[in-house]
Parts: sequence; structure tokens; C-alpha cells
Amino acid sequence: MATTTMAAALGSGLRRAMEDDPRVVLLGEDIGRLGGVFRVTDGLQRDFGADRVMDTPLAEAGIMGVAVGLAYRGFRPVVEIQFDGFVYPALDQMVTQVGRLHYRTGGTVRMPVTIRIPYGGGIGAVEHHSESPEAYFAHTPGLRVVSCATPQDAHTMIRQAIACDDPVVFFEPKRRYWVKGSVEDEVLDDALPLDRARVVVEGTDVTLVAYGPLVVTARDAALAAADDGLSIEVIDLRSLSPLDLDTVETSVRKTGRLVVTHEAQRSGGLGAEIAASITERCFSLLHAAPVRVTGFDVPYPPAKLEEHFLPDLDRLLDAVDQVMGRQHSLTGWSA
Amino acid sequence: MATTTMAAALGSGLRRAMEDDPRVVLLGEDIGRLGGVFRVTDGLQRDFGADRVMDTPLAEAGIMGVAVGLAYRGFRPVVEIQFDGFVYPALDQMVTQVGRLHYRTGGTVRMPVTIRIPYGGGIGAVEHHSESPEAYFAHTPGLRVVSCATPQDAHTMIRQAIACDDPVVFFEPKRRYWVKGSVEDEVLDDALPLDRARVVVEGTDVTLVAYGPLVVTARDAALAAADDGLSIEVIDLRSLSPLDLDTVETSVRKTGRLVVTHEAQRSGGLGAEIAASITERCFSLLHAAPVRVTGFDVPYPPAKLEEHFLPDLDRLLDAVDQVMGRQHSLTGWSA
Amino acid sequence: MLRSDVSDGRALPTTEEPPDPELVQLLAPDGTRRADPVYDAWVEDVDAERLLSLYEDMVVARRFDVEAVALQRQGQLGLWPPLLGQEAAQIGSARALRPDDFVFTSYRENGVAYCRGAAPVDLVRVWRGNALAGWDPWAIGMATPQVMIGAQTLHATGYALGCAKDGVDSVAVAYFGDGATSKGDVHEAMVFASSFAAPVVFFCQNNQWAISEPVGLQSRHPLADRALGYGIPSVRVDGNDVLAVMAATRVALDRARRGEGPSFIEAVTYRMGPHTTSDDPTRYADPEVREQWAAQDPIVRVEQHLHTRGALSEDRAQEVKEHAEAFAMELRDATYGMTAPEPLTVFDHVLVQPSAELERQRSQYAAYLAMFEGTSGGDE
Amino acid sequence: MLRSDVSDGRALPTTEEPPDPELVQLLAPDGTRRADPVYDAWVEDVDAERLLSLYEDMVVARRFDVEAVALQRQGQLGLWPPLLGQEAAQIGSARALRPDDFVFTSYRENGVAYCRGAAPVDLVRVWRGNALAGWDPWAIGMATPQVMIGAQTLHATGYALGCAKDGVDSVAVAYFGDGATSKGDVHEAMVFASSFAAPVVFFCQNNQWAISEPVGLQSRHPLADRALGYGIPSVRVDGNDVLAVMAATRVALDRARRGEGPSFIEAVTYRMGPHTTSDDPTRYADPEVREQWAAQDPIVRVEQHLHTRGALSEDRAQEVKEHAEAFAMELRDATYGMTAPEPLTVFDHVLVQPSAELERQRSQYAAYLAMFEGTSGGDE
Ligand SMILES: Cc1ncc(C[n+]2csc(CCOP(=O)(O)OP(=O)(O)O)c2C)c(N)n1
Ligand SMILES: Cc1ncc(C[n+]2csc(CCOP(=O)(O)OP(=O)(O)O)c2C)c(N)n1
Ligand SMILES: [Mg+2]
Ligand SMILES: [Mg+2]
Repeated sequence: MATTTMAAALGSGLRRAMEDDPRVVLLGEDIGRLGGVFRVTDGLQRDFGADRVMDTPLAEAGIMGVAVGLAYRGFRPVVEIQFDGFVYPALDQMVTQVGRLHYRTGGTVRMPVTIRIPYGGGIGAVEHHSESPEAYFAHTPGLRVVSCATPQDAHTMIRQAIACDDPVVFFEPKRRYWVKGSVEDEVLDDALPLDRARVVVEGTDVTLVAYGPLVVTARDAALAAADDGLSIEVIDLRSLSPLDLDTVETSVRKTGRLVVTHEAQRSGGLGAEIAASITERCFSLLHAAPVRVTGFDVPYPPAKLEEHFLPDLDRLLDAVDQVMGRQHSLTGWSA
Repeated sequence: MATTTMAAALGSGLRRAMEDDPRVVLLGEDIGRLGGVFRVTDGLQRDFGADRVMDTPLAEAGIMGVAVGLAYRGFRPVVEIQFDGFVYPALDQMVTQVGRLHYRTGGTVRMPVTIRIPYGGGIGAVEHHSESPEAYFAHTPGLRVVSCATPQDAHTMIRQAIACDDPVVFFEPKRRYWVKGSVEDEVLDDALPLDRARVVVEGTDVTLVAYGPLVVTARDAALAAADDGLSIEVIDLRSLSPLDLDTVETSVRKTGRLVVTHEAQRSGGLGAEIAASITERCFSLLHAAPVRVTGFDVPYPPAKLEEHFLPDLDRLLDAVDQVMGRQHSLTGWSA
Repeated sequence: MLRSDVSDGRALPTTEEPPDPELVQLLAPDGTRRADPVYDAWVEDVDAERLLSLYEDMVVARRFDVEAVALQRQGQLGLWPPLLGQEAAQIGSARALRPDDFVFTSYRENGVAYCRGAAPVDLVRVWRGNALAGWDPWAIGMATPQVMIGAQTLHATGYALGCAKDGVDSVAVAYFGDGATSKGDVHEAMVFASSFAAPVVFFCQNNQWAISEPVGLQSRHPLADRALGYGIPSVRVDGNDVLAVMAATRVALDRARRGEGPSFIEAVTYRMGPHTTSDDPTRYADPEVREQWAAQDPIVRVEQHLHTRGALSEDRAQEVKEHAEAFAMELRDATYGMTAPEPLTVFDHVLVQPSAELERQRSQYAAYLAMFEGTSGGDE
Repeated sequence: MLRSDVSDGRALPTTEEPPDPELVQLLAPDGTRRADPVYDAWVEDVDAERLLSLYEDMVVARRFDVEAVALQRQGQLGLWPPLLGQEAAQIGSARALRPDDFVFTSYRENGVAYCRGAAPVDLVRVWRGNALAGWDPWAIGMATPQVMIGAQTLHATGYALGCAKDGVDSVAVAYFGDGATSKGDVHEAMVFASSFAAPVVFFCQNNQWAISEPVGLQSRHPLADRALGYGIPSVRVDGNDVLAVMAATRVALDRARRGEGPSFIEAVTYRMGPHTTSDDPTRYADPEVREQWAAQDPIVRVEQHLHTRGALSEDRAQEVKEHAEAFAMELRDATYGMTAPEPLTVFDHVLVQPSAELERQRSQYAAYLAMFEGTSGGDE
């Protein structure tokens, strides 16, 4: 049991996966000699060689299509997309190939490709370096989509993703890369399955669903609300597709109130799917309409404005007030 | 006032737009000499020349990026994507360029690009020729997304889209191309604005929201339900982004019941956004949770199975039963 | 002044008229065997008997292709992309491969699939609308057809990289069209293949058309020259000459097996039919050019050559015809015999481990269908 | 046997060491003027005075670039991509343009922006995080920097097509790096440009690196050769020679203006600094190679040449220095003087006509912010 950053936990997870299975190969821009712009793959090329940790030409569609070919040949490719905004050139291969080959071939061809994407804002970056494109992939059949929120989950989930026979789009909350936590070299069979959400704070008044970078914020909100006499149950979604709606439903059946948060733009974001699905499942038990706390429907703004785009503690608490039917609530529709 | 097919109505709309504004140019694969694989652009290259109706190399990212450059130079490019499934290679330029340049440049650079996409299933086609990718674009800030359902709307809306200073992704329901209707050469100023939904059947019991190919099906459902003593209000959404939620809200305030339908996959589809938004707006007035009737969460299946993927009259009626709290309802969560 | 100046201004693009003297050609259209100092050695083993076997393959391919077009006209298939005219390009290249090589193609390569061992029923499954893939890729060493133009060239490159990693001398072959060369994917495939010296053969069938667009719209310059810019050796070969195609493919395969990386072959041919059965080439193609190409027929020249050599007896010719006929009839019967897939299979194989949500959708839909059975099928 | 065989197996990729004798070079590193039968004519008008002006531009560019790096170190800028070493490539090309030409670049082309007329404050706005674009494209004939690698080459091609449609002889210029050449977008740009003979100049600054990746990983072959495959004439020029760069750019512009279509220029240079201020090149770059390139400095050679011609008096040198200093100080002051944008501007300019939903989000957020003013700012 060691205390490490999430970035290091991902690195050790990748290392472990490569040790466990010689068919695991890494592809990406600057992941080799440099160790990745976030140093997640630091030391891996040195230790496993350039044949298993490949710096590739600067071409994301190429990286993804080549990964498909490697998977055809029986490899388990792990692709790094350098930043969220650079996934779009690879989206075609992801949607029409990676996510479909299993269905297309009636289960004959498997695509155990893991696609790592450092994502989200809050790091003061330039354009295309702070985005949350997960909804595109969660709407795409045939892809699993996950996001980790702690070093332990980062380590375990990346290993689970690589071991999974389905393609997994793995969203890493880059602004939490340097947050430390204890990390155990978990036995995968004992770990919570990759497609399951986790209740990280138990509570009885409001269910607050978050994932990736906002799980920390959601926990903080639960703490702050507790001071205010409110009991918030925080769920770390972990799997964005398929969604673990059973876990959310169980919670909402108890609380009768739902707040969902993500950095991605509101319209058509995951919050809509969760709100709609939970409304279907718990309609008669809901005390208030589910509330979404999300990025606004604008492109990711320049760094000096990102605090006015990203959900934060106060906006979460405001939403909690709203589902509680309290005064001064200003987010959501009914303002 | 003439009776024509939707394909012809689109063609005459394009022709009219080209006559009205010499800066309108058309780009796409096989749109020139062939007149497009659906013949929508038939005769336009002959009449306006190859300089304004350009057959392009087979490269969708290229087409889209070149359209951006033409828009920079003051043209109003109209791009044809040959089939829905071929938009993915162009998605990067659409998301990161077409939809962002106005925001990026603080309003200095406008992108009046119209992107025509024949979409949807029901024509017995091979893979990648029957898809409904609208949710990807509706989640993308900076893009307007619309879909037409009648020849008249096809004609008017394509002209409005081209005249619009924002980029418009224009989804054409290809299986309705040959449906006929009367088409008037409308004065644009008199027409319903491009971002507004339309109530196509008035009713009091259930609000049924559809767009594109399923508007016809929704009307049929309203007729069938009337025989059964149910009054269904059918809304043709027309604008998929931004959504005209006011029109839907007004209807649901009356009916207290909402069914939304689309061909696209359920998870993360537009139905989720509409259900979630209307629940926020009308929570206390709803008699039942909104129900979605959509494609299943599978890739578009082979032609012989598409009837088991696509929403149809019976599935709509089943959903209507469900929101009415009737027996034998089998779609939706509570089954 | 700059290195070369070949652009010919803004003239309208055209297709090429045959013949182009710069192409590698071993069998002239009239059946004459042309000597070639380089390529002859690569088909030395192709004696009359083997050439006859290639001839037979081409006849079979043409025959079942015609049959499939007929089946489409009868409504038995939803669509078919004819290979008419491209028999030599497909058979000559595919017959150069080893079983352990792996092939990635587009939709038109049914002649290649036949050579790899696809059964008649496998060839029609997709076009009847019964499935999204026609055969088991592992069984015949060939991925199922790719509809997204150009995408498969990257898959082939990745597969080839995997072969190199595995230390085997198997080769990946990517088939694609002239239109595909415009796609970014094909470029990126060549970038990766060159960078990593991947054992892949890029086999471009330049059939002069991308639906209605002539090759001159994609490029004002021979497509094979593109490869040189990546440092990938390339060759233009008479795509209607089965021997020349086989020779060039063998050279490229040999290079790849020896660890010398990718090659690019442009097989110059002509699409004699419509793009697919849905297409109407009278709107754009010049029938005179088609006539010129008809005189270059890939099958006729082998026939003539074999006749000259006295190697095609009437009996043998009859045998070939019968074999072709039998295959076509098998394909026909398979088509008619195919029943629609079971409704609930629409939910199968999205993920290896189905999601709870999809299982819910499946069971609800099953219950929904059962409801209809109850109401309408009570007396069955 | 196949047309060329240049692949050198699976060796690890490297960057190039200078000098490459095949490059067009008019000014040697020691300041000697090399005669060139072709390119001399294109810089005939560049007398000592004009060369001095180019020299001044380069000195200014280097100076403000250093200043920006310092500002980043002080926390005044979030990031900066230094152009150190690429002054000749940027100034020599940008000074060949007319005001009515239009430029599309990546993020590193601050020297180009300076030539086009960007003010100091325009150069830092993006890097301070205040805006997504630094200047008004229409004011200086230059699009704002593109972060998506390669995307701008298509925009330039489209713009160029528009110029041709408009019947003007303006030219679009696309700047991009060696890494960008791997992208599908750049390929598709060349395909379109060639097909439509678009008046566009593809200007590739091969600075040997794409972050940590040496150019040899993108290509085992000179990048300029890629263009030939499309029928686009190309040239490799010493990118540290401002005169040679200008000459080559003028040739390409002239071609485009005469309706002869696109050209490709590879300016071979070296990125002397880190990729950006966030980068640590000690992890991957060989300091010895950097030293060799330092001896090729683009500014020193012009200085030497001007000295030899007696055209750079001490007074004049001082003047240049002061001008550079003044620009850098303006940039510094502008940076310090920049205030954060108003919170609600986050909602501006998504669409030309804002949507009702976004207006709702804006007004709710305004009310939300006002709530805090109420609680915390009562006594202001
Ligand atoms: C990405 C993509 N864009 C468009 C299409 C539509 N389409 C199908 S075939 C075709 C032409 C292909 O031409 P070519 O590559 O020369 O192959 P050929 O049909 O001649 O064999 C087009 C444009 C497609 N299938 N995929
Ligand atoms: C599509 C895309 N992928 C990845 C990146 C991340 N990235 C930024 S700069 C860069 C290297 C670019 O190299 P080059 O084109 O040679 O330009 P240079 O930085 O040398 O000027 C990379 C990979 C990006 N900006 N865009
Ligand atoms: Mg073709
Ligand atoms: Mg570079």
C-alpha cells in the first residue's frame, strides 16, 4: 500500500497490465521517450522497449485505425490521446470501427482496445485542452466508457479496462492527476467491476451523482451540506456507459432527490440521460425534478473564464438547495 | 403551389438560394454531373456551373475544412454528406472549427455553412447508410441542428438554413424523400423561424414529440389513437438544437404526458434531453414519467432486422398506453 | 523552377483512356506474351496449367458477379457492387497470397474473397441484408468488407505491425479504390506503414471511377506516385493483366516478408459496370471510353493466349464454364434459401458482456413481440 | 525493382544534422552570399536596406519571443510556444506576402503575425488565457492561431479556392509543422488544392520536432517530396536563410497568382527552444545537435553579411536593438495591463442569434453571481 498521485497510479496500472500480458502494447504521441506530456507512461518505453511502447506519427485517426489492426492480430492496444480535444480526428474510427466490429462480425472479432483520454478543465490551458467529450462516446453503442476519480480506481480500473474484451474509452480527470491517495495492487477479481458505480458518501436527503474530476467537489459539497444539517449521498458513477442506473435508483428511492453534475455542456450531456432514466424508474418517489449542474452550452472558454464555466462547490450546494425546495436557489429551470 | 417530393422540394430550395445569393456554393461527392445519389442537386451544376456546384475529392474532412475556408472568404457553402454514416470523418472539423470559430473569434468570423445529411433508416440499406447521428451535433455548442419532415418545410428550411449566419446541420429524412406534398415558394420572412417547433396535430391527452422521418409515424399514431378515444398532440420538433422547449412545455402543461420518439439510439439521445428538460419545467404537472420510443442501444442492424430497431406505429401507441397508465404497456422502464 | 510542374491548370478532370505505355504488362490485350526483364522471373512458375487456373478463377468471378446482379434485379439482394472488368486485378493479386497473410478490403473485392475461400452464401449475406458481415475473418484470413472508404488501410497497417512484432513473415494486404486515395485514413496508413516499415501491401484498384467522379478529380497525377513521397516503392501495373498483377504483388509480398516494409501497387483497370446496382452510369460515363476498355478485357486476353499455346481445349473450356455455372447456382440457391435472422438477434454482440440496460431492452422487446403473437398468431 | 527503394529498415528515427547540401541557400551561415541561377532573380530587389529591414524584423521577433518566455516564467502568461531559431523561416516568408493575401497558421507563428501587423497585446491575449483568439483576422489578413494540428491547411485551401472564384490574384498561405504533415487533414488539403489548382502556398516549417518526436518518425523521406505525388511542385529551402526563404515564397506566390495552383515549401530549420514553456527537451533532445544548429543561426548570418557589406553601422544596430526592446516592453506592459474578461462574456458569441436556452443560462448565472455580491461585497 503506497501513497501516490493518480498519474503515478495510472502508470503503475499500465506497467502491471504490461507485465501480466505480453500482448498489451501502448501507442500514442510522445508517450515513449518523453513519457507522455503528463508523464503517465514515464519509464515504460525504457523498460518494455519501443516495440511495446510506441511513439507514433502525429495522426489520431491513424493511431486508432492501427490499434484496430493490432487488435485484429490479437494484441491489446492501449492508445493515449494526448488531450481531450484531439480525440475528434479519431472519433470516426472509434464510432464506426472500434465500437462496431464485434457487432458487425456477430461476435467473431473482438476489439479489446483501451483509449486513454486525459480530460476536463480547471488547469488554465489553451483551447482544446480542457474538454469533456464523454457524451459522444456514451451515445455510441459498442463502446464502454469509464472515468476514474481516485488514485486507487485509476490504478485498478486501467488494469480492468485493458483486461476487458470490449473496447473501453478511459477518461482521466487531468486536473486530479496530482492528487495523492493510497493505492493497493488490488487483485482484479476482488475489485468492484468496471461497470459499477460506487456510493462514496452515504446520505439520506439528496443523491448527488458525479464522476471524474467532480467527485472530489461532490464530496466537499456533502461535507459542507452536513454542516447545514443535510445528508447527501454521493455516487461516483465510474462507468459512463453502460450506466449503473441500479445503484443510482437505489439511492434515489431512499432520498427522493437527484442532482447530477458534469463539466460537459448541459444539452445532451450525461446528466440528461441520468435524469430521464431515473425519472422513469422513480417517478412517483421523486420530491422534485432532478437538477443538473453542468458546464454551460458554450464552447470551453478561455482560461480566465473557466471558473465561470465549471461546476464548483457553490453551484452544487445551490442545486442541493433547489431540490430541497429551499430559497435562493438559482440554478435549474424554475429560477 | 405545386405538388412535389421532398427531394425535389430540397432541390428547388437549393436552386432558389443560389439564385438569391451568388455567394452560395455547393460542395460534395457526386453532386454535380450525377446530381447526387438521391438526385437532390439534379440539374444544378448544369445551370450554375461547376464553379458553384463542385464535385469534390472523396474526403469528408477535406470537404468540411474547405467549406470553412470558403466561409472565411465570404462564401456560403452548402455541403452534402452523401450518407449519415460518412459524417464522422468530418466531425472533427464540424466540432472544433465550424461550431467554434464564431465563439473563438469573439464574433468576428461567421461560419454560414449548411451541412446537408440524408439520414435515418428504413430503406433496406447496407451498413453506415441508415444512421441518426444528430445527438452528437446537438451536444456540440455553436451548431444549429434541424430536421425537416414535409416537402414544404424541406424547401423553406433549407433556404432559411443557407440564409442563416450560423452553421446549420440539416438532417434530411431520406426515407421520406419520395413522399409528396404541396410546396409553396414561401417568403422567408413569413415562414416559421428555423428554430421553432410546430404543433402538427392538436390534442389534449398526450404530447407526442417527433422529428424528421417519424413525424409521419407520429401523425398516424394520433389518428389511430383518436379511434381509441385518445387525443394526441403531435409536435414536429424541426429544430434539434437549440430545442424549442417552450412549445413542448406549453403542450405538456395541457396534456401532462410526454412521449418522445427518434430513430437514434436511446442512451444519450435527444429524447433524454427533452424528457429531462420538460421534467424540470413541468414536474408538478406530469401525470407520468416521460417515455422514450427510440432505436435500441445497438449499432444500426442489417436491413432484415431494421424493422426491429426502428420505432413504428405500434411502439408509439404502446408508449401512449404507458403514459396513460393503461394495461399491456411494454415499452419504457416500468414493464 | 520548383521541382516539378505538372499541374495542368483548371481543366476538367477526366478518366484515362487505355493503353498507358508506362504500365507493367506481361500479357497484351491480344494475348501476346510481352517479355519483361524484371517481372518475368516472378511468374516463371506460372505454366499453362497455372494460368488456366487463374483463367478459371476469373471466369468464375465474372459468372457469380453477373448472377448476383441478376439476383439483385429480382429483388433477392438489396444491392450488389459489380466487379466486372476487375477480375484480373483481384484474382492476380489474391492468388499471390499465402493462407497466413491477411486481407483487408472494401466492398467490391468479391473476387478476392472467392480466392480466399469465401463460400457462395458468404458472398451474398451482407447484400441480402441478413448480416453486417459475410464470413468468419479467421476462417479465410480476410476481414469482412469495409464500407467506410479507406478505413481498412489503417487496419491492414496495424495488423502488419502486429505480424512484425510477432516475428512472422505474414503480410497484410489493403485493397482500396482510386477514390479512397483522397482520404486522410489512407494517407495516415502510408505514414505509419513507412515510419514503422510495416509488412503491408497497398493494393489500389484504380478503376477510374468513384461512383460518378473520374479519377482525375482525385488526382492530376498517377496515384502510384503518391507512395514515393513517403519513401514507399510503388508500381503501376496493367490491372487487366492477371500475370502482371500477380508478378507485381509477389514482388511486394516478398519485400514485406523480407522486412523491407510496405509497397504500393496501382492496378490500372476500369469499372465496366455501374458503381452498384443502384447506380446509373449513363448519367456520367462515356460509352466510347467503355468500349475502348472492353477491348482490354482481362479474360479474353488469357483465353487468346491459352488458345495460341494450345492449352485451352474445348473440353477444358467447357469444364471451366461448368465450374463457374455451378458456383453461380450455388450462390443463387444460397440466396433463395436464406431466411431472415431472428428478431431478437438485433440485440446480440454489442458488447462481449451485454449491459443490463440492453438486456432490459431485449426482454421488453421480446415481451412486446410476444404480445403480437398472442393477438394474431393464435391458430398457427 | 519497384520504382524506388529508399526505406532504411526499422532503424530508430532521428532528426537531421545540418547542413544538407541539397537545400536552396543564398546566405551561408558565415554570411557569404551564394549565387543561385534560379532564385537570385527573385530577391534582386532586396538591397542592403531591405535586408536590414528583414534583419530588424528577425531581431524584433527574437526579442519579443524571449520576453514572452520570461512573462510565462513570471506567471503572467499561462503558456508560450517559442519561435527561437525559426525567425528566418517566418520573417522571410511573411515579408513576401501582400496585404490582401491571407494567412492560416498554427500557434508558433508569432513572427508571421508580427509581420502581418499584430499588435503586442494581440500576441499575448490567447496565452494569458484572456481570449481564444488574439486579433481580428480581417484587420491583418491572418486567421487566429489553430491549435488542432493541420486543420488550418484545409481552411487555407478553401480560402484560396474562394480567391479563384472571386477572380482575384490574392493567395492563401498555410503554415504548419513537420509533425502536421502526418495528419489526414494536410493530405486532404493537398488533394483538394491540386485537384482545383487552388492558389495556396503550403509552407512547412520543418523544425525537426513534434514535441518530443523527431521528424524521422513522421517520415523517412524529405517532406517536400510528399507534394510531388499530388503533382504539387515543391522545394526544400534552408529555413535559417531569410533570403532563400523569401525567394522560394515569392516563386510560389507568383505561381499561385498566375493561376498555376499550389506549391509546397519545406523550410528546414530547428526548434532551438522547448516545444512550449511547459516542455522539457532535456528528456529527449541531443544538446550536441542543438549546438550544430546554433552555428546556423538565422540572425547571425545576416548580421555578418551586412557587416561585410558595411551596411550595419553601430548606430543602426543600436536602433534595431532599441526598436526590438521597445516592442518587447510594449508586449510586457500590455500583458501586465490586461484585465480578466467579464464573467458573463463566457456566454457571448456562441451563435450569431443567441438561443433562448443559453440566454436562460446566462441570466440565471448572472443572478447567481449577484447573490454573492450581495453577501460578500456589501460594503464596497
Ligand atoms: C467515408 C465514405 N464516404 C463516402 C462513401 C460513399 N461511397 C461509397 S463508394 C464511393 C466511391 C468509392 O470509389 P473508389 O474508392 O474508387 O472505389 P470503387 O467503388 O471504384 O471500387 C463513395 C463515395 C463511403 N462509403 N465512405
Ligand atoms: C490534432 C492534434 N493532436 C495533437 C496535438 C498536440 N500537439 C500540440 S503541438 C504538437 C506537435 C506539433 O509538431 P509540429 O507540427 O512539427 O509543429 P511545431 O510544434 O514543431 O511547430 C502536438 C502533438 C494537437 N495540438 N492537435
Ligand atoms: Mg474506383
Ligand atoms: Mg515541428
